[in-house]
Amino acid sequence: MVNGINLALQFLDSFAFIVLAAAGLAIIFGIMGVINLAHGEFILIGAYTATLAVTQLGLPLVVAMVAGGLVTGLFGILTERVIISGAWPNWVSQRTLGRDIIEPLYDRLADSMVATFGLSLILTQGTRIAYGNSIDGLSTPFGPIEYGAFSYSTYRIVLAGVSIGLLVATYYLFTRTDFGMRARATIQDKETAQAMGVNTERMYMLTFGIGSALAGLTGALFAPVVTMRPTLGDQFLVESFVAVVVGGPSVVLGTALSGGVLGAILAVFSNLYGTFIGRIALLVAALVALRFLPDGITGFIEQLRKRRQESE
Amino acid sequence: MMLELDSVTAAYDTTPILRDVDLSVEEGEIVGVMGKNGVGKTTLLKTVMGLLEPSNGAIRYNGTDLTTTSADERARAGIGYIPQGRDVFPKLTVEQNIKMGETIRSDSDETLYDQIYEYFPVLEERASQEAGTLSGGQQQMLAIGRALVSNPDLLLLDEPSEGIQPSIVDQISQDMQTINEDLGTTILFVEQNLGVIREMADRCYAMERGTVVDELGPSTIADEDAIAEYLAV
Amino acid sequence: MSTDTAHGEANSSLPSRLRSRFEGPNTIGDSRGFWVGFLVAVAALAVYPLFGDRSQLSLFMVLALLGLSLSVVWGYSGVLSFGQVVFFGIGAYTFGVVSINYATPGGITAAVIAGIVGGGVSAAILGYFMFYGGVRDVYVTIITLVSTIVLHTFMAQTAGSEWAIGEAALGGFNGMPDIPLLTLGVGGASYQFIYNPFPMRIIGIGAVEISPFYYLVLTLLVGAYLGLRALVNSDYGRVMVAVREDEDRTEMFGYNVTRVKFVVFTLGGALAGLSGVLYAARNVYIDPTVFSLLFATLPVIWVSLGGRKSLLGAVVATLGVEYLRISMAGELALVLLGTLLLVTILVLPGGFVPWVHQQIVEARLGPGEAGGADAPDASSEVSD
Amino acid sequence: SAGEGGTSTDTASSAETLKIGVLEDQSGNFALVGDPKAKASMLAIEEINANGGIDGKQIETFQRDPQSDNQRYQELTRTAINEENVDALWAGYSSATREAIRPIIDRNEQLYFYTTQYEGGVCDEFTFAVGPTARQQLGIVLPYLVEEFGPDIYTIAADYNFGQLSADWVKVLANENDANVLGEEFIPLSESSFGSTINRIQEADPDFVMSMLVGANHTSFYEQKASAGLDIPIGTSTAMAQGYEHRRLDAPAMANIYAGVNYMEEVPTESNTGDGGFVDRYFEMYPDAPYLNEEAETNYFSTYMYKKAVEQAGTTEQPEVIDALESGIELGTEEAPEAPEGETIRLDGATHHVDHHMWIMRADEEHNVEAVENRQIPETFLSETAGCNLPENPEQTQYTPVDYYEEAE
Amino acid sequence: MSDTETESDIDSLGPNVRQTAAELATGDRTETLLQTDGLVKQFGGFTATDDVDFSVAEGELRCLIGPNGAGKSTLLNLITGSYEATDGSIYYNGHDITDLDPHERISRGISMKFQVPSVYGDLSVRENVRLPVQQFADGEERRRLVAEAIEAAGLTGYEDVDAGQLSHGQQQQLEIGMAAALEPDLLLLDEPVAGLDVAEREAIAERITRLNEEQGIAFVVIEHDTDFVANIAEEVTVLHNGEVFREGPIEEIESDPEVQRIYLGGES
Ligand SMILES: Nc1ncnc2c1ncn2[C@@H]1O[C@H](COP(=O)(O)OP(=O)(O)OP(=O)(O)O)[C@@H](O)[C@H]1O
Ligand SMILES: Nc1ncnc2c1ncn2[C@@H]1O[C@H](COP(=O)(O)OP(=O)(O)OP(=O)(O)O)[C@@H](O)[C@H]1O
Ligand SMILES: NC(N)=O
Ligand SMILES: [Mg+2]
Ligand SMILES: [Mg+2]
Repeated sequence: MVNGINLALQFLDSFAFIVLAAAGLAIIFGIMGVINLAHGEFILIGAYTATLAVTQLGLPLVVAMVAGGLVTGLFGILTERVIISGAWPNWVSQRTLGRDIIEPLYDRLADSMVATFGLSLILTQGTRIAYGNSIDGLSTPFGPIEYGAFSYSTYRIVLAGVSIGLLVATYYLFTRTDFGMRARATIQDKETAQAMGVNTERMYMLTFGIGSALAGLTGALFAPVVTMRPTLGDQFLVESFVAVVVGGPSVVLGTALSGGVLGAILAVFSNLYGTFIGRIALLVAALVALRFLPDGITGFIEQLRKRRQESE
Repeated sequence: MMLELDSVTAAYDTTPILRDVDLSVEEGEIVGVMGKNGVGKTTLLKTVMGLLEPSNGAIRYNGTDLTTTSADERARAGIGYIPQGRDVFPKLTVEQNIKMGETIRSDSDETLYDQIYEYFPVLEERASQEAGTLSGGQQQMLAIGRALVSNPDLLLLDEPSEGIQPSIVDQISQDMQTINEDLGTTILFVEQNLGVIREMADRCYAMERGTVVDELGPSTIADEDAIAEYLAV
Repeated sequence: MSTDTAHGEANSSLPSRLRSRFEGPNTIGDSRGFWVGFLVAVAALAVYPLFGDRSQLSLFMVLALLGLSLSVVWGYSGVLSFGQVVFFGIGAYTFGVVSINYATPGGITAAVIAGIVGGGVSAAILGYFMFYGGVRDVYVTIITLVSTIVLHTFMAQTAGSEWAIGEAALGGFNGMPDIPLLTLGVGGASYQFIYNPFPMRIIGIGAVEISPFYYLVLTLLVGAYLGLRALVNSDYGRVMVAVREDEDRTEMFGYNVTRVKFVVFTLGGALAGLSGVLYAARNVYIDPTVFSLLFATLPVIWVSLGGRKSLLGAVVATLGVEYLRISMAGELALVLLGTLLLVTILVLPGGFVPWVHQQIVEARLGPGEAGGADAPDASSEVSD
Repeated sequence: SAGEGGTSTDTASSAETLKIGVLEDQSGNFALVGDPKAKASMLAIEEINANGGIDGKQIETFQRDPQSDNQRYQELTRTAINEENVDALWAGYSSATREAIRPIIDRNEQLYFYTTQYEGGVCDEFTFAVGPTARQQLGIVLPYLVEEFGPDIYTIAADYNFGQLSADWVKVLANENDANVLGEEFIPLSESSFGSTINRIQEADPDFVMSMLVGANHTSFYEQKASAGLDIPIGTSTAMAQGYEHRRLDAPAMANIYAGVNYMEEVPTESNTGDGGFVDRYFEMYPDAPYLNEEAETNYFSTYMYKKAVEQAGTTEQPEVIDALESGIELGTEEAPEAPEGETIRLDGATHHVDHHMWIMRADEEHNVEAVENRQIPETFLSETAGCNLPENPEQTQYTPVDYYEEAE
Repeated sequence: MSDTETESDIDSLGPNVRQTAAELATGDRTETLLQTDGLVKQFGGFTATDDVDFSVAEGELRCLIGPNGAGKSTLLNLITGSYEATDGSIYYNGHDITDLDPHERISRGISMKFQVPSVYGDLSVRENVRLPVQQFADGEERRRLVAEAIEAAGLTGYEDVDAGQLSHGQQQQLEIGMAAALEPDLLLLDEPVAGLDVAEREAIAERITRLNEEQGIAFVVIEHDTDFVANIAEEVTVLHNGEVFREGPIEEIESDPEVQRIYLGGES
């Protein structure tokens, strides 16, 4: 019954979905510690930008998608300055009231959740007011590939490739470059990073912007395959948080691994037992993983590695 | 004058801590700050570093007014800082922590690495260990190494000997002097360890309740009992 | 706690000794003024329904119990649970299932208890699974979140006739209909609280009908609030707060941190279960939207806005936010609500109630001494 | 006119005015399908008021946005009944919403119109479920597809009450039409990836697919099956007519989809698409509205049914109005544009359901929609199978096919 | 606290509970309180403690010294259960406690002051101190013990200050105060005077000695301040590369050339 190619393609599909859903969040939540409940709406911005860029401006799809990422990145920077760090309102209030009015949301997990929940309401409803309950969608490029009695959307396979590319780039950026090191240092200890000459404000801004841009790119990439509506971000939210947390402390690597593990479970169970069981299996697998790997997948791998070294 | 504090007052939120601090450090000097717990020594260094904005007074560095300059700009202007309680970046590796120091300034020098590894061989051995898992003393060594690698013109040290084994404490005092002589690094440091103060300091300020109450010259510093009095009273 | 006051101040009156049970550094409002205000507020809530039908308030008060459950679990013990709605929903469904199957006064009363126990037991199971497995911090949050989503997905598809427990069909996405009217007691000695308006004549107002359910909920809410106040100001409460502040350190004082979290989580589950029972009873209906992401987020919003470390904050913010959510109308309603949440949390990071408290303290002390607002005020220092 | 909030006085049932409550989603999950409902209600009310109202009384409205949130629905329903004293209430898109407020409706003996196409079976003395039922919608489209393409069916449906019961109806109807269901699959409402579903359809190789997918997540199915190259006729009771996918999605995602509906904007009756017809009037009032959907028309004609009933009863007192409605209101094409010239639709007093005029609407490669068949289909499940007779036997039940058909097990 | 109270009041320290401990202290001191048996702790491939046999007698005051990274803190963390041993066993009062949870060990009378102060930053000094005290004292007695512990920590006047606002050295003092307030039989102090000024060092040395002598509390003290160690220690254990390197009376250790080479340095 199980067709190997089907299974493989579905795995790629689930993997791409989970990884792309989580890509921006891996940075904003995983690295910066901001629970961004507006993550779905960042994806929405990317999706709408890309779609409107094609349908209204007539831009080529690829250009429109990049624009989706960029616009969302800029929006992210704006969000960071105005809400998350409160830098701009504070700049104003310093000059008028002589004191800060906003305490940055960094290190305030739950407060960041409330604030971004508010932001998500504003963005969803704002989109609805501006563009109505739906906008015309794009069609999926590339057409199908066929094998035997079956066929599959080529674009979905391309997405898997793109997701891997994005992960590698993000991983490289945050672990192998000076920028990444400074960004992580800033988040671990802002004061000391400043004393190390890091312009921490710029680091926060850029890191948040990059995370947002990734979310926007995800939206842009999925624009042809999801329905264009103000609440389209909802479908990404749960998977993204689960993937990042199940991934554990090495965020980017962890996201890739949890995308792999959870994607495989989703693909196998959906394939064998249908979509409902697939979804439940994904969630239950996440529960079990969190319970038995209390430090996530990468934490577990790290432990294994250590234990092996110990026994040598 | 390399560093000059002119009646600096600083506060955490609304609680005033530093009151009218006057202090100066000449280029090439090694100046100590001492005082009992809680008198404001750390606050003083933080204010110099720019981590705390003075509510009053002025800070001048090489003649330019730094009072409202941000900490990272001061770092790039050549002020290095070793915070109290280590404050290494726990999730970065030892090597990355040192690299953080290196990237501060463009003129930092690769050969400084060798020198740092020579002072603290353990840092080379543990280059890829996460800094948060180092022992207390090792973290302190890392904090020192990380500051040195940026080749600062003015180095601020907050209790550098805390938690370090005696033999290395001696070594650190000597190394600091070497650095001071070889590279011309000016040093302003806080210490509780009498030996270190005596060994290193050219001059020393004594603090009480948020303000500088006395300045000790070389002769006083040489006198063990006199210092002990300042620290004990 | 009151033992030392007995030693100390000879003139400690009964009210002040009573008060000391409910006071301490873990709650705000330890002054006589606060308690006077509290009594006035309760009295106002008690007479409020006399001035027209405002049945929504009973819903808000039911939800305030849910808010309180998160306040103890998260605000006081540091366990950020996204799953209070799980226990709420399980409490509600349990009440529904049991009461449908045993639709006598005794049966319905038992169903209420079953709902509370259901909330508590499910919290105990999930809590055991997590805390005794070493799950901490954000991992707890995500496990509870995922549990919520699992239940939502699962319950939504229980429409078929195979999904019935005895007489009670779970009803899938469309929910569980035919929940009996809440009646407490046994046989003849019972009283129906829902749809049983109580006619009264009040001088100056005339004939009014009041809802016994409203007063039941008000009583339970005041009771829960006072009970939790006593809890968080007890020795056990101090340990809860210590666990919130630093688990490892608290373990090093010989406290069984895992058990503290487990116990508080279970208690929170039971309270959420009670809230769910009342919710299902009030609406004579329950459906899986109680497990939705939106609903799961609300308790966190209430508690954050009201003030995480304040029980009163949880209650006040639940009433306020829910009132706004229901009554705001128009295209811009959601935009305004979002803006309100955003601005409030940014400008009042500690929450609304602690902010008000600080304003009052500052006004009383004068601005010069405002810095001391955080410190527990003098009256609390005689306790312990 | 269509403004928010509505006017509110306690004396709604005074001589000059009567009050109608309209609670339809204009934000949240179901806004796309709910918003046209609210608009069409307002259109009907505006027309009626312009023509002298109901029995000389102007209609006031209590209109709020429940935001697709059942808890809001419950509270707003209570407000509408207890504080606004509405004379009749239109509320809710999803069946879940209907069930959430029905206890409140029944408790308060409130006249209530539920206007969504739905799974069927609600037999409730105070509820008038005037949208088409699964049996009516599938009842027209399924036999047609069996005839056209062959007997092998694969069912995909949303994994909740509506979808599951609709799938049961597919089995019942397949049995009645000598067709067979090769497989069925239920998809959680939150799902938006259909790779494995598409593969399973390909594996089963049916003659056509019956799709009862619901909501915006599921809309993705059509684009995804197109890009995966799954090219198969699809019958549906949910797509196009409610969420106008043929307008929103790029062609040819909806090609070869056959919707069994009582109404779509494209339904080719003169009173609908003709000059000054329903479509014209709607877009004149709402020039920016995207589409006039199935449910909107149901809100529209049911408002006129209510008008007729009040006029017949000579009062807005709800028991009398209900009696009048139960006497069997009939509307012609002017007020019920789904019915072609000369035909009528009829409210069945015994069941509170409507004998609709049903259409099969097919989208082609360019997403042009045409009617391929139409006829009146009475609601027979409640009347004939379940024996629902509300005037005789007032009840508040929902009947399901499992209780009457072996195939539905 | 009234101003008339002076340091001599410290002498009147000690409720009844403590007197029993003090009586114990005058008795036989050779009874082993703590014993580790072949204790190994590995982090990945790195062995932090290697087959350590370490014992503390009842009422003993033992210092633990050794180079940075020798494994001293690791050993204490193994004893309290903060770290799980890779191999070996720990006995306390004759019972094997290797598999007990930290809180169970603490309840048996072990208490620890961490190397890095970890006071409850958002709670007042008073609340911090109440936490250990409330376990065994109520009412009037609790109040007295809390006040005494705060005074002994030199934090009188800071009762209502949030602990997070104390200076580094003040936090150290509070940290020690809390550990001692548990009234343990064995008190583990990891660098108790690091960062303290000279006066505080003396006060703490005095306090440790007094608690040890008067109440019979056994101590393991890690410290790099040699003067301080010389001042308080009877017996010293030197750890090096995770192994017990030397063990003996302080005078012997100080003059051991090998210890000077690896640890003390030059002419110490
Ligand atoms: N973040 C803060 N908020 C409020 N008060 C603070 C804060 N940090 C320190 N203080 C207070 O400021 C005073 C000076 O602290 P500081 O850390 O400068 O002392 P110090 O001289 O460095 O002491 P030590 O020798 O113990 O390190 C102390 O009384 C302390 O309580
Ligand atoms: N989690 C860990 N992972 C890897 N290595 C570790 C870990 N924790 C400690 N170590 C290593 O174990 C060794 C012993 O550390 P420990 O903290 O016990 O030293 P110490 O004797 O207390 O030193 P110090 O006097 O500097 O505090 C050190 O080399 C340290 O780097
Ligand atoms: N009636 C529906 N589609 O829920
Ligand atoms: Mg200091
Ligand atoms: Mg150590």
